[in-house]
Amino acid sequence: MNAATSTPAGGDVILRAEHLERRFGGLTAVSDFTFELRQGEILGLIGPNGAGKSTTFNLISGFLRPSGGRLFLKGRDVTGASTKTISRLGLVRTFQHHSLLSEMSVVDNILIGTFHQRLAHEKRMEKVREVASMTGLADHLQIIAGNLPHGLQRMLSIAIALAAEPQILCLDEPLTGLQGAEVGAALELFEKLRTTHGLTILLVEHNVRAVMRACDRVIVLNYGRLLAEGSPEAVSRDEAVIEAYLGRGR
Amino acid sequence: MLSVDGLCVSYHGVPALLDVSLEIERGAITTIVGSNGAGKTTLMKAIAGLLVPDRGSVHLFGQDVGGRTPAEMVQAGVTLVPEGRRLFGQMSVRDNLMTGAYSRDDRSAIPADFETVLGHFPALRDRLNAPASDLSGGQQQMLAVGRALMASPRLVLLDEPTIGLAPAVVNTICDIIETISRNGVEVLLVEQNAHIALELATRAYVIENGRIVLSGSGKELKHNDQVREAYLGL
Amino acid sequence: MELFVQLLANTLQIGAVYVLFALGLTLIFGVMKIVNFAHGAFFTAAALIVTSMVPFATVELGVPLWAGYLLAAFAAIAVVLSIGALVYSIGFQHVLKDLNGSFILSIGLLLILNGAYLAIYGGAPRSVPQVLPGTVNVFGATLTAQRLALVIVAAVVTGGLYLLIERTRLGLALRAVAMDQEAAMLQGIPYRRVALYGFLIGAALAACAGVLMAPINAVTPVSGDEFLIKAFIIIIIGGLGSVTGAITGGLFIAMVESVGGYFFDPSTATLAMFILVIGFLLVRPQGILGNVE
Amino acid sequence: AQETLKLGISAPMSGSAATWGLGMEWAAEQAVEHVNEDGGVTVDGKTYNFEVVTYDNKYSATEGARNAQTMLNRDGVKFIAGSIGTAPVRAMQALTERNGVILFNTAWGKSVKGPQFPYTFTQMNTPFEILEPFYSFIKEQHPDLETAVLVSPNDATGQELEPVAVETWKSLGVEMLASDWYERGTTEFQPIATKIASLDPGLVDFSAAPPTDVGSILKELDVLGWEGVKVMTAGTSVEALMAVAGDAAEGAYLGASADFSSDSATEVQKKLNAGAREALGEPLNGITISSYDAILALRAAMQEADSVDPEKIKDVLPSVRFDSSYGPSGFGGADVYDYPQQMLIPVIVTQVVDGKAVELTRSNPAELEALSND
Amino acid sequence: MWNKSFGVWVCVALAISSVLFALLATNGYYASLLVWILTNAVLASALRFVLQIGELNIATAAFFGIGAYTTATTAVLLGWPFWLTLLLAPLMAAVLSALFGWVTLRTKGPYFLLVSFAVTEVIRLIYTQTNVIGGNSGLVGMFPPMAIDAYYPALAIALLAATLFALYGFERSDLGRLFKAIENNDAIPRSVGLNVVFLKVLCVVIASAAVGLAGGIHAYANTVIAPSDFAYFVAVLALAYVKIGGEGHPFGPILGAAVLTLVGQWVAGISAWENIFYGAVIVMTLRVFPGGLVGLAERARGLVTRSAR
Ligand SMILES: Nc1ncnc2c1ncn2[C@@H]1O[C@H](COP(=O)(O)OP(=O)(O)OP(=O)(O)O)[C@@H](O)[C@H]1O
Ligand SMILES: Nc1ncnc2c1ncn2[C@@H]1O[C@H](COP(=O)(O)OP(=O)(O)OP(=O)(O)O)[C@@H](O)[C@H]1O
Ligand SMILES: [Mg+2]
Ligand SMILES: [Mg+2]
Repeated sequence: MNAATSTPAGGDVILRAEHLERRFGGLTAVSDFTFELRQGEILGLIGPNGAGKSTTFNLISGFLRPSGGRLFLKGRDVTGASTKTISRLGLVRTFQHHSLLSEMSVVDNILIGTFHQRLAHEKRMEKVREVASMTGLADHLQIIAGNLPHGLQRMLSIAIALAAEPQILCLDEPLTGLQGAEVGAALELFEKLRTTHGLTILLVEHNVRAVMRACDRVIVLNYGRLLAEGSPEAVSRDEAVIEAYLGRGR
Repeated sequence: MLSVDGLCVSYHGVPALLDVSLEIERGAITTIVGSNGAGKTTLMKAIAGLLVPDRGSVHLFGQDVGGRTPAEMVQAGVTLVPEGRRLFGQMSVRDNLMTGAYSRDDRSAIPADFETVLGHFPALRDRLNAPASDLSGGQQQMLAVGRALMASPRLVLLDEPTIGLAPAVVNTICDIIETISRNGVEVLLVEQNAHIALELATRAYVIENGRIVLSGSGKELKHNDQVREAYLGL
Repeated sequence: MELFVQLLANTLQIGAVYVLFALGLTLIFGVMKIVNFAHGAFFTAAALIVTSMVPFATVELGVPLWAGYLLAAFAAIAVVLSIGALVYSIGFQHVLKDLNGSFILSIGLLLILNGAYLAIYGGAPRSVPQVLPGTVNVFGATLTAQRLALVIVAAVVTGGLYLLIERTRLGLALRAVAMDQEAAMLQGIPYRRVALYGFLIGAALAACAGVLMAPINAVTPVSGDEFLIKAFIIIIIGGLGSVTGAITGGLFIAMVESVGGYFFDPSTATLAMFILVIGFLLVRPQGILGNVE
Repeated sequence: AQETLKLGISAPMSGSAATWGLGMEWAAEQAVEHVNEDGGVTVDGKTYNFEVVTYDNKYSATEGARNAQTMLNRDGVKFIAGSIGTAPVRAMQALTERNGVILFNTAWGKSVKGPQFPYTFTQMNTPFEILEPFYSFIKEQHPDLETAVLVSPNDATGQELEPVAVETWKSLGVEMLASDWYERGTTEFQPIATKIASLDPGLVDFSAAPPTDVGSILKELDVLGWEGVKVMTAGTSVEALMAVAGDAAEGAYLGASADFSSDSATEVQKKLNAGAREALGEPLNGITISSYDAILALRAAMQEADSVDPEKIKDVLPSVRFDSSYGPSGFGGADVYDYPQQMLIPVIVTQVVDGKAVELTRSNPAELEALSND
Repeated sequence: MWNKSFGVWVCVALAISSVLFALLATNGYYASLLVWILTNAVLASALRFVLQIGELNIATAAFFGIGAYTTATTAVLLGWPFWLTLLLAPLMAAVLSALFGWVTLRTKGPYFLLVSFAVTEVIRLIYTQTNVIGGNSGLVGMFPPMAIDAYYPALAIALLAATLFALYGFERSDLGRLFKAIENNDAIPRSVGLNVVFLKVLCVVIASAAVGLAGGIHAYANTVIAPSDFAYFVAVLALAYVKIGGEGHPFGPILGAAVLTLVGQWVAGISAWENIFYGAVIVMTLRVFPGGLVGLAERARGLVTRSAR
């Protein structure tokens, strides 16, 4: 089942979760979830609705405290650490919803990403322009973010994260609402970030074709538990995955 | 049953829809395809009465419905599943579904429809008493669609109903659309996933920069080169 | 034991008015996100009208006291509903969901209304005779028949409101409008009308409290303001917009007042009440029954 | 030629104490009318008419200070004919004393008086005048009185009065079982009533509590079956008390009330009282009538000094004789305050009998007796 | 851009001429009127400053009081030098507000509003029950040294104006941007490694230091303070200044404070009608110009850019 796990960039383990667990009252959203993220890879995290993917993001980024299990980031134990500690260690995430500052301009949105560093204003603006041109926002800098077309909003939330100069980028459904050509462009951006900027990417996405194309490795979550893990092809042929997630095609 | 004629809508003077006309026929599934910012959501909102057009008219069963409030449109049988879902966050899943049925007259039929919706989306049944804001992204999307179904509409406007849904659930949505269409409910569908949209649609329009640039049956457009390149890439 | 019963009776008596008053406030807040500082003015209007209608009815029309009181109660509620509809349509309708804007608007209205009451009625306390004279002894606690009636009416009204909110279609619509007006319209809920109903129900509850209170306490043009602060504390403790929360919160504050006032003194009890509220909100910022956003 | 002298009033005109401000303003207007009809004040060959300007001090120090600044600097007021509230009066005093402006007030605090405040005069009786004769009289009526409870509002007046009251009762051999405070604006009094009833004192003294609050407590005490002596030192208005307490107020002693419609009232007072009922809907009381007296004292002092210069007037005021609404009066109090700043008027003890204030006894201060014997 | 710096220069000129006016004015009333207006302007601006992070801070009134009481206590009871007593006011307010913010800023929106309200009332009740600082009677006799006395209004105006410029400066800086971001969606700044709680506390501390200083200045200007002067209603009035002036612009609260303070002075003396008039001014302004007076000015200049949604 877990056949070809050899990835093009099978570097060191940069993030490791051990037996991660999170309960909400009587509901266990994530349970006994162990996985690792390796330096320089693009890892896909997929699973049915309510499987616990966003919850996992909240746990590894410090937005929620785990009810059990441990988390290691770059070899340091960061279980229960604050969002500040984690993002300063290089892990930055985006959000599935409400992923930007809707009442502020695009520039200000991206600027916020640079504020954890002490920089001269000019340096900050340079960073903003660099990130904006990467994400295709260069022409929209003065627009109020909430008025951007949906696709550009998704790119903007990635741009904010990039401005914070992460080493690990966790993207929660970045492709929702994008059309064919736009999806292609976004995937190219991910690839470029990995190759030229050395980023490690954790990708949650329901666009299975995009996941198959972009990811080196995929893990599947179901009812908060690990269901399968392996190369995109292997996972997409996995009976359990088809049953729980992909469904018998149309 | 619904016809849009020369509709123009703008946001603070910036036009978003220019002279848009379209027809929704009896028993049809109509889809609108277009890139980001093309004006699809704007069109849906204008039909639902949320936006006041600068020019142009909307006729429902031959009656001019321009100037009606969204609530009146719902009473006339037109229900919108809005972009961004707009659930009642602190209300339970059950109550959210019940608000969908607010303006129905046939109150005795509500329990049966309630069961049907839960049948479509078993994930919701487990969480009936949870506040909607606690649901996962996809579960919320199911709830939004379910709520619209509870209204038992004549025409349902679906603005990206499959956003954030797992592939298996996307299939469910497609089944639902086909089922309700067969039961005589008209569907106007805006969908990021053009494959699905064109597959389902009996009639399709392509909108670019606020104008309708192409129209035809779903099959025709699916094989149109322009459409293939722009919307069916991946 | 007798002391315990008396303190409990005190709590219920004090709490009954608090609950009625707070329910109206929480409803208006819940539905329209209006922090209505003028809510006390509705209460005052009703109480003042009762104090002037009862003598008029009993002396000029010669009807018996109870009938005069009932007549006055109807008049008071009707007048308050009209004031409510008026201030809603000229003011609040335009600042819905704007917490700070509506807050200030209500302060402006409060100044106007209080000024008007002072100009019309003068500052002197006014009163009406007790409609139900005599005292009742319940398990060793003494209370006046009038207050007992108040507790009973308050309980009935509260129960009715609870059913209205939780069980009826209007209640569902009110709650939906409270959360998202646009979404509510998309479900076919005529939001402006529902918001007006919510506001009027709230005003009627305040009027109800005023009518019930008039034969018990002296009425002055600022009577209502004194309940207002406590009512705010109550609805925050109970969770904004929550009916059960307003009930629990009202009884809780009444208990702090009654027990603290007995064992220490009222001044200390007031201080204790504020400190408890702060402590409480730090532990549970969303109130007893509120949900986290 | 005629000139107009502005007389300032700083009093609460809004909120729960507005009734005092409104009454005071009205009484002052009557005094001014009276003076002007008499041809105004003629000094040094010039005739002056009076005019009243009222400012709302909202019972707060800040507003008091602002009132004073506005009166002094904007309106050029040199005489303040009445001001209520210990906190605002203290705030005004800082300015009036510096700028040499006469300040009449009704503040009950001792802290506003003394030789260091030569421009300040008190226009009604305060605890130091009232308590001794008042409490002694009550003790005489109820010789076996042994225990008492004191209930005070937690405000400046209450805080200044409380120690004096406790001390005076003690000197009369009455034990104080508890001295409790409540905040202004309290609406529910069952808790304190329950407490009082269970302590079961022979007497409850409501010190500086306003009539509505006292009424509420009395009513609750009545329900709980407590029967004892009820004392309201600051009791001004029987109407207000009756309005709330009804029969429960029966028998209460009032220290600052006066029935200005009774036989013992002067003609002037009867007339004023009737007029106030007409205009304001409520009768006058010890506080509100005092601005009338202040203005008459002021007129007398101006004539005596033959000047409208406040500095000269402040020098003659301590020794001036004038006709107050109570009859001939003057200033005294040097024994208590080290400076004769206290208007000398009778201490009237009244009791609620059949819902009416009935005068039981009236005692002129020794100094007033001495004056009239001159 | 030209417009922005032009506006600032106009304000600088206004501030300088106010100071000059206070130095030259022969009638103390107008100088003290200016001091009240500016004190109210600082209160309103500080309230608006915290509105940047989306919170309505009723405790603005409490920190105004803490500044005033710090100055008054050290001046009257301890006899410390004038400048020291004035300096201590903002310091004390800053320190206590840091504590206050750190404890209470976990709550949000109406809940924070109420906690800050309760804190304000608790502090006021504590003053009333503390005899050393005069209980309910408060403290009297804060006079500036003789050498300064005549220039005090000018000094007060200069300090208050400087405070207003400082608040404006903070708002225009990156810090202001961060505050707005927190208001808009605090998850975003958190996700990029910013300490949102710290920033919120900082916002409250800056605003409180400003009102603390205003409190100290007020103590000397008024010469008397009492607990009732620092009740929650002070913050309510400050909000009225903000709303009437227009909250969309830093100049709004200043304008609102000026207008309402002057109206208040003008109507002082019409008794029961004063409230009605004051209330009517508030209601009318809100209804007729929803963006406040500044909003009206901008609309007149056709500059209004209504945000979407
Ligand atoms: N704050 C919360 N309180 C209670 N339950 C929650 C909360 N957040 C999430 N849940 C529940 O936890 C489960 C996992 O949710 P999560 O958002 O992680 O799913 P997901 O995998 O991201 O799904 P989707 O693909 O639909 O976004 C769901 O059943 C959800 O209802
Ligand atoms: N509230 C608004 N204010 C100003 N401009 C707006 C607003 N909403 C939308 N627009 C603009 O109107 C145009 C049409 O937007 P619309 O949301 O209708 O596009 P769409 O086709 O639904 O796109 P998407 O696929 O991203 O949902 C876009 O250029 C968008 O930026
Ligand atoms: Mg998710
Ligand atoms: Mg759209």
